[in-house]
Amino acid sequence: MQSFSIGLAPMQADPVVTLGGNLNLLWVIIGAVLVIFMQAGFALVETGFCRAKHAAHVVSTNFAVFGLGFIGFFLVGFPFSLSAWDVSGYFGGEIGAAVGSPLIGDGSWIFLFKGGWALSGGGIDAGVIALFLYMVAFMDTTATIPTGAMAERWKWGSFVIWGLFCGAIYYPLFAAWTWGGGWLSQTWDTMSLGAGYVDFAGSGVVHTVGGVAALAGSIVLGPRIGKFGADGKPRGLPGHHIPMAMLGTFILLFGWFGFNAASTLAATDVQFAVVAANTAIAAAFGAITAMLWITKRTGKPDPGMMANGMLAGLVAITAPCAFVSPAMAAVIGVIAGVLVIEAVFFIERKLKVDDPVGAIAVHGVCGTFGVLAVGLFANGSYGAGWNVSDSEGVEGLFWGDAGQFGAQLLGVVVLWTVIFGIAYAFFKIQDTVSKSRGKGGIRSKEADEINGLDIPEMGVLAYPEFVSQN
Amino acid sequence: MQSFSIGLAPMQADPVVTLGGNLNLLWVIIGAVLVIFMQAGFALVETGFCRAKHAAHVVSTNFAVFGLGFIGFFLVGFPFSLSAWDVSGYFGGEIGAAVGSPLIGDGSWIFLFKGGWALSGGGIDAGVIALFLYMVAFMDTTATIPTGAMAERWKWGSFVIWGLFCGAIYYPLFAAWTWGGGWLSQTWDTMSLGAGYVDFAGSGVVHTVGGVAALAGSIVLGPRIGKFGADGKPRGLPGHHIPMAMLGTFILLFGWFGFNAASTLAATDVQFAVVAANTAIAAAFGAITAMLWITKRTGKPDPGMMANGMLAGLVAITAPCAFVSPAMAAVIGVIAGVLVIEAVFFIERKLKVDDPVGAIAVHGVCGTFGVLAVGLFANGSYGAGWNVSDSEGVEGLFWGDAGQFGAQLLGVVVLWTVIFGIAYAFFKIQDTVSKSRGKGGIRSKEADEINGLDIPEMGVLAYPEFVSQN
Amino acid sequence: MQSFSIGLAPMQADPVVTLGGNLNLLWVIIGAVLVIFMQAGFALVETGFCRAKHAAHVVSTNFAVFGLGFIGFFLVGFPFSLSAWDVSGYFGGEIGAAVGSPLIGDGSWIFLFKGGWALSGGGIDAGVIALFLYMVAFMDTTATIPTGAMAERWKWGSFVIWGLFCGAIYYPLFAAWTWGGGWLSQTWDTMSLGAGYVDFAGSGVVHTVGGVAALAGSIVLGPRIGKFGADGKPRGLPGHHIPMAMLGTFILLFGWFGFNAASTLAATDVQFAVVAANTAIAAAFGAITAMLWITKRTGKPDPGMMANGMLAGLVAITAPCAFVSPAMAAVIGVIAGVLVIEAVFFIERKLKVDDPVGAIAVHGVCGTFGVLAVGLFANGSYGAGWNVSDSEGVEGLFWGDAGQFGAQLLGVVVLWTVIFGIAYAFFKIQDTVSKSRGKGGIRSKEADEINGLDIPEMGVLAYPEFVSQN
Amino acid sequence: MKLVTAIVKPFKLDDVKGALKTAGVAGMTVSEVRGFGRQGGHTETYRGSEYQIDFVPKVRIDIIVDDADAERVVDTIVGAAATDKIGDGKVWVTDVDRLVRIRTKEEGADAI
Amino acid sequence: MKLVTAIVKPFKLDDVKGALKTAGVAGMTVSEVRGFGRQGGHTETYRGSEYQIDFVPKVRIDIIVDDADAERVVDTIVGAAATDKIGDGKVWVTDVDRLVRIRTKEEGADAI
Amino acid sequence: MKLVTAIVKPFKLDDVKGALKTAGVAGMTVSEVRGFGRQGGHTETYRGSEYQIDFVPKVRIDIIVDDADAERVVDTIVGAAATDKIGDGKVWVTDVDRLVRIRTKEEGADAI
Ligand SMILES: Nc1ncnc2c1ncn2[C@@H]1O[C@H](COP(=O)(O)OP(=O)(O)O)[C@@H](O)[C@H]1O
Ligand SMILES: Nc1ncnc2c1ncn2[C@@H]1O[C@H](COP(=O)(O)OP(=O)(O)O)[C@@H](O)[C@H]1O
Ligand SMILES: Nc1ncnc2c1ncn2[C@@H]1O[C@H](COP(=O)(O)OP(=O)(O)O)[C@@H](O)[C@H]1O
Repeated sequence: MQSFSIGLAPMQADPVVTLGGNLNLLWVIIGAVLVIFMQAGFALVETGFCRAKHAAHVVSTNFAVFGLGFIGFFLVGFPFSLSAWDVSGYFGGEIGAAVGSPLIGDGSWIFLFKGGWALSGGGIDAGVIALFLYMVAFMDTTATIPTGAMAERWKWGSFVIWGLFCGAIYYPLFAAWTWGGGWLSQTWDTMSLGAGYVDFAGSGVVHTVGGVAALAGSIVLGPRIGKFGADGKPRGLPGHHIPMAMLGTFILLFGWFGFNAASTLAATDVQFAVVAANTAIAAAFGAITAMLWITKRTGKPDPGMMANGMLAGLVAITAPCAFVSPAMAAVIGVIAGVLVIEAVFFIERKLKVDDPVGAIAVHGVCGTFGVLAVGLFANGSYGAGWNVSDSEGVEGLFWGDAGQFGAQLLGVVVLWTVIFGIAYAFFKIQDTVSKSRGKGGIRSKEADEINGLDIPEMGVLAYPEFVSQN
Repeated sequence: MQSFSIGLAPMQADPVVTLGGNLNLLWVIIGAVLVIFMQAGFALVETGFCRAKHAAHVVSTNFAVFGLGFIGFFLVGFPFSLSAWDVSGYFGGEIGAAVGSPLIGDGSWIFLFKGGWALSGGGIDAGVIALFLYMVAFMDTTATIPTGAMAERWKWGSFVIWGLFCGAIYYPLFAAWTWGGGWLSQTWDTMSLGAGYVDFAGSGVVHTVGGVAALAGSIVLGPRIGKFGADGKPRGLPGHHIPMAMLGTFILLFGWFGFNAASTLAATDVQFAVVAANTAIAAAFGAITAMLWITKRTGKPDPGMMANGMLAGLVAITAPCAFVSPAMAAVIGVIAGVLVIEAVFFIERKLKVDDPVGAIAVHGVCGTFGVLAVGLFANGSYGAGWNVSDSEGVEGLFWGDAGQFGAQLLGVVVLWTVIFGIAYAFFKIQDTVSKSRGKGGIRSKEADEINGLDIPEMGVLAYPEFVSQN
Repeated sequence: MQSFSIGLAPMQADPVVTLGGNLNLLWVIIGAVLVIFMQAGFALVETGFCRAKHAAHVVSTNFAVFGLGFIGFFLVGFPFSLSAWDVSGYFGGEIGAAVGSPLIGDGSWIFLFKGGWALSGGGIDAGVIALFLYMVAFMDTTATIPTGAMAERWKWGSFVIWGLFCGAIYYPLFAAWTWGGGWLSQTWDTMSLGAGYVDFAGSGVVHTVGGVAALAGSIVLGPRIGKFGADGKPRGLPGHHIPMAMLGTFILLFGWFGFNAASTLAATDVQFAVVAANTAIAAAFGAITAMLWITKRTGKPDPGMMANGMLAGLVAITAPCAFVSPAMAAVIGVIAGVLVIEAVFFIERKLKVDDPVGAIAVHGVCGTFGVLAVGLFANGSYGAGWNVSDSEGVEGLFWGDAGQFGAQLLGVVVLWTVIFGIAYAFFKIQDTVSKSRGKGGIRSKEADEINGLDIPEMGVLAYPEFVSQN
Repeated sequence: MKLVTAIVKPFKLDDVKGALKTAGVAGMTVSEVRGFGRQGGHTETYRGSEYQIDFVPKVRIDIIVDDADAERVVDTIVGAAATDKIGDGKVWVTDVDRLVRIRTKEEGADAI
Repeated sequence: MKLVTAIVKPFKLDDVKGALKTAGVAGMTVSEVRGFGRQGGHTETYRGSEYQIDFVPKVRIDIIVDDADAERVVDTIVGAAATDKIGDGKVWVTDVDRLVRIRTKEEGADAI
Repeated sequence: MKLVTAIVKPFKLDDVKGALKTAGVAGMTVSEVRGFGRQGGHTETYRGSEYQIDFVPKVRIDIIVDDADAERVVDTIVGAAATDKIGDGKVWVTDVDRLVRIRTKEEGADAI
């Protein structure tokens, strides 16, 4: 997606335009529904890769974060970030006009917006509401990424605050800057960088933003007891339910088509078909490359890495999916399949950070690669006028536009400094405050972690009847 | 949905109208597919909340009820209830004209219809068949609700009869009265109550009808062995697979968008986008409210209650989703989130009725609330001419139309007297006949219940290899 | 689907035609997404019906085969089979023109095509790419069928080769002959057989092709250790997770609507609604018939057979779904429900072939029945000009066209001789070569099979914590 | 001391535990086992093929008791576990040389 | 009476059960255990990190027999469970003071 | 020979195994059990209704040792399993009449 609307020109009178708008509105709603279903995928991947004694806790954080983030975004997150986005052009002209206006900054330097709190007040119509539904689903994806990296040791009460914070403030910032019409999207104007910062469906806005929060949270929590041996070497703590994780991965693949393909916000823009295919191509190549690479590295086709490989391809293609050819989507998938494995190794072995599900590598690292991929592989055939720029099509370094790569690089820097910093500050402050209040911080009690969080935190075991080892 | 057709006026000649009709037909089919998928959600929620020794039985009832109800509805249920519904206006005018006619009653006092048995005979076209597919999916939702409340003690043979009965006769009655053009939908005329009885997507027709059957069935079966202590206090019998139940809940959320949003029967009616958003909003607020409320009541965020809370919000918004604003959808979700928990307590502690999954509270109680919510919160902005009435928009008590509340109240009374009575009579007679035949009634043998229904009833264990306790 | 395009005539100028094309393109993409999700269904059904000690291996083959087949089809399979298919008529005329040309044969006797390797080169547009995405999903269904029949004893390395082979060469052959415009589709011309060989959505192209490969593979592998007693009688080896298999079946039902209904390739062809309903009808009748039939045969409603019964109905209706009435769809479902059970018995008891999940009976036998069903039950009301023939509607034997039945019979003979032969040769050669290289063939080591393939092949157990028996 | 080992029907565990508590038994260790005996198994069919279920789920209870209490404990279990239907199970007693409570290192009777 | 306890490879359970039946053993109790011994474990990698699998799945069989039958039963198990590969397991015999059949209250040999 | 049986906290299994290895113990058999004792259980609520969790997960370790080693092995376990918190568990020793290694048919000490 991009800030402001292209697509069908608003012509009230023309019934074909109106009908085209109806078709586009339906596509956006279907897209939103598919993305919302991804929550189930995350829940299963994260739960399957964790240990049975924490399974009820992990699946419940994934369940609750949907509602927590949603409420924060509904009340203030959407107004802050995307309320000034005029999508009427997609929906036939009669609905979807912007309801918001700048809150902080103006012109090409806007940082936050206002208007349409709790979807109330004037101008709220079916078009704006459809945009909200699609966008809240994206936000919830970001919100649920840290629940994986921080699993098995995160206090329920602390987690609840994260969910609200992510939906209300954390996610909206970068979303406002990229899609809401904020300063990053205007860098084509302010810094004459290509078409400005471009992220078609959210490798950056959604995945990297979630991935850096996952890293920040894991650092503040520290590794799970037993993850690193006395020698400092990471130890494998096998997930308790591989088929569950695999099902979750398939559900994510399924939902991702709504994530990427519906980001055209228009079925009247046939590029959505190319986007859908590129998404599948990157997923397939990512999964198989990871399967081969992990076999080369450790001798066997670890199912967990295969799954991560598919997700890596999906995350990486999310930003460039509309701007690259199918063959290039395959290349991006291959690179992501190798990158995700090496990233997992680096994070565990070098950074000594414990991420039970590989969320940092998948979303943070491959998301970053996806953002840069736009600046490298975009072939200029799509995206004329992107970000209301004068661009004739988004074009990457390899196709001659170094400026576009500059814009992408700028976005990456912002993500890993400003956004990571905000996430780290959030968790650190929350932890410090909790400790100073004698509440022991955001990490669960040692005894609870050892015996499993399910009974102490949730009051029920995930599997009260199955006899399990360890 | 409502009885009889609004939407696009039939203009054979106009290709735009035809194309709009194609779009609407596609939306209805996609909606049907999503609702059919909800069967998987019910199967997982109900199985996850039951004990491992009955899991193959519970999942199989959920599986088989799809086909059993389907066959009954295909042969006679659809003709009885909805065969006289003319949906041609939605589908471009050329298809979807009514095939049926009144069977019992006439004018504003119709009780049953006839025509189109087994989708055979004249007039059956793609439009009628699409309506059938969408409606059979709604019926199956009703059919599967009692399988949860009656789980762990229901004889397979007795269950099979229920499935056929629900599809053929039980569900069709109230559906005919509300959506088929029956007497309840005509109360705007006969009793000058608002726009007549209004239920947009089935809080009453589907959920309350299923919920009262769940209550009736649970009463006839009696509680599971060990559910109530010697002191008469209910005892918790933890479900065997919490992640399974959570996945099921997410699948239900996913399918619910087809349930509610496609109930416009038209993508050319942009209100479907508002409906979709309101559905998600009520689900999110329902889940989080229930999470907070159960923590307040028992100290921990019980995953089972969180899941019930989301479903409660979904059930409650189903009837009013098209008539209320997003903010009001949030309010409805909050109320449902509290209501479902208090209802579970009341049903277990006061009525001493055993409902392993909370189906009565979720579908029966929150469904009833949803029906009333139309009569309270509908803001008059949508639904002009509903039920072919002269209404300028469905308006609830709080917006000034007491008559509408009266219509809704009348529907509720009918649901809890006539429909509950029919369900109770069905189970009671079935039980009595079976006993008089020396077949021991509709409840499974005590020994089977103690050792688990899987082997004696299904011949296989759900998990023949996992060692389990109790 | 059929070879070459009907539907909307290409009229560049007309915005309604363009919009209709957009709608159709969206329908095809949504169909593709639904079919891709079926991979999850296959993974769960096959894993649930296998034993816990092999679960990580079985689920991983189902996961990896998606990517392996995809890559083979992307690089050469699609060009070989479907690159000469002009679908521009469906998509508004401006996109979707054929990119390929005959490679082997010409006129009415084409065997393979060429062009558009790796979706690169001229003419590749959103229409062609959409067709690819939809078709690759069909191919992957074929690719994953043998993973069920050959489960619990198939070496990972050998399986990987199958995945690539299926996507690149095995699947494309029959697809080219049926849908690509190949010789079978031209038999109306060359042999004046009805409208030529007709397979609406793939009972033959996808399911029988997969089913015969499953049979060939199982024969080459031989039965699992312990499957047949000393007396040669088959022994039941219960699947380890019945709810998982049931969920998988529901997911397959869900995805099947994309498989069949979107095979109109056009939402402007309202027959898609009839197709969707017929699909559901056959599934419901198949499931319930199988439930009753297995109860009659062995005394209890085996959940595994219920699930197979629904899939049998789905597979059988796939070829005829657009050409038969709803009532006939019910008949086809009933026949399939009995057929699948008798086929399982025959394959196990008479052929002594071990198929852990019933893939041969479901896909091979019921797929064959589906192909023949077109030649028997097609009522002539749909399919005028099919295969660019002069047919006024596909008509089966019972409606008077023996020629059509002849075409279907011819297809069946080709499937069970040529295609089965190719599959058998592939597995046999692979096995022989591997043995001659001292690699021990395509079957896993005896010790690995006894202790479970998970650790030796994948390096992780599916359930490292759950204590399990046997 | 003595080690009293009982094999009982799973759904009887609660009753046995209750009876033992009343009888003043302070602790026990329980495990899930499968039993084979007179009760025998049965044949079922899966996907049309027969399979044997030879073993019946049972619960094993191990209790260390003072020599003096052994008899009473055995009788308590027998009393509480009996349904008088085949498959009720067995109770047996073996001799224990030494017992230590890990936490306190107490030995013998004090460690019970 | 004696209590014969055997630790065997899981896939050998059927053979052992069969042999014992033929040898006239009327009942036994089986449980899933994990063994550690000469057979040792192995190292695998999960998501790139190594982990130890120290224990091998085994099955434990407990059989109460008449003193006279103990030797024969032990030999039967040893005969049926052997694969002559490392990890075949052990059989040991301990003394039982008292045995009661819960259903009938029979004691001693009659209770077997 | 002696059979040393220990009931310990699950997360202590690794430490105990390590200590026993160091102490030269070549093999052991482990099983998952549930314990009831002073540590007691607790009450939780599920869907608003209370339920009892009476048993605590424990691990059972069975080790056959030479008479001479029994004491040392017991002490090793006690040393490694102790957390000094209630619920640490017990160790007991019983006498073994006969031991056979299935693979080699070796008897007695050689079979350990
Ligand atoms: N000889 C034996 N040794 C060990 N356990 C036994 C023995 N005989 C029976 N059992 C256990 O006792 C249980 C009940 O025994 P069974 O013969 O079925 O009925 P009953 O206890 O009424 O005689 C069996 O399932 C098995 O677990
Ligand atoms: N000292 C012991 N005490 C108890 N069980 C033992 C002991 N030694 C071995 N076992 C059990 O016997 C099994 C096989 O022993 P192992 O030494 O691996 O092979 P083998 O039986 O061929 O000597 C082990 O897995 C363990 O369950
Ligand atoms: N009399 C007993 N017989 C058998 N096992 C016992 C007995 N008493 C305790 N245990 C086992 O030891 C475990 C710990 O005992 P407990 O009394 O809770 O704490 P502690 O070991 O500190 O006294 C129990 O969970 C149970 O498994």
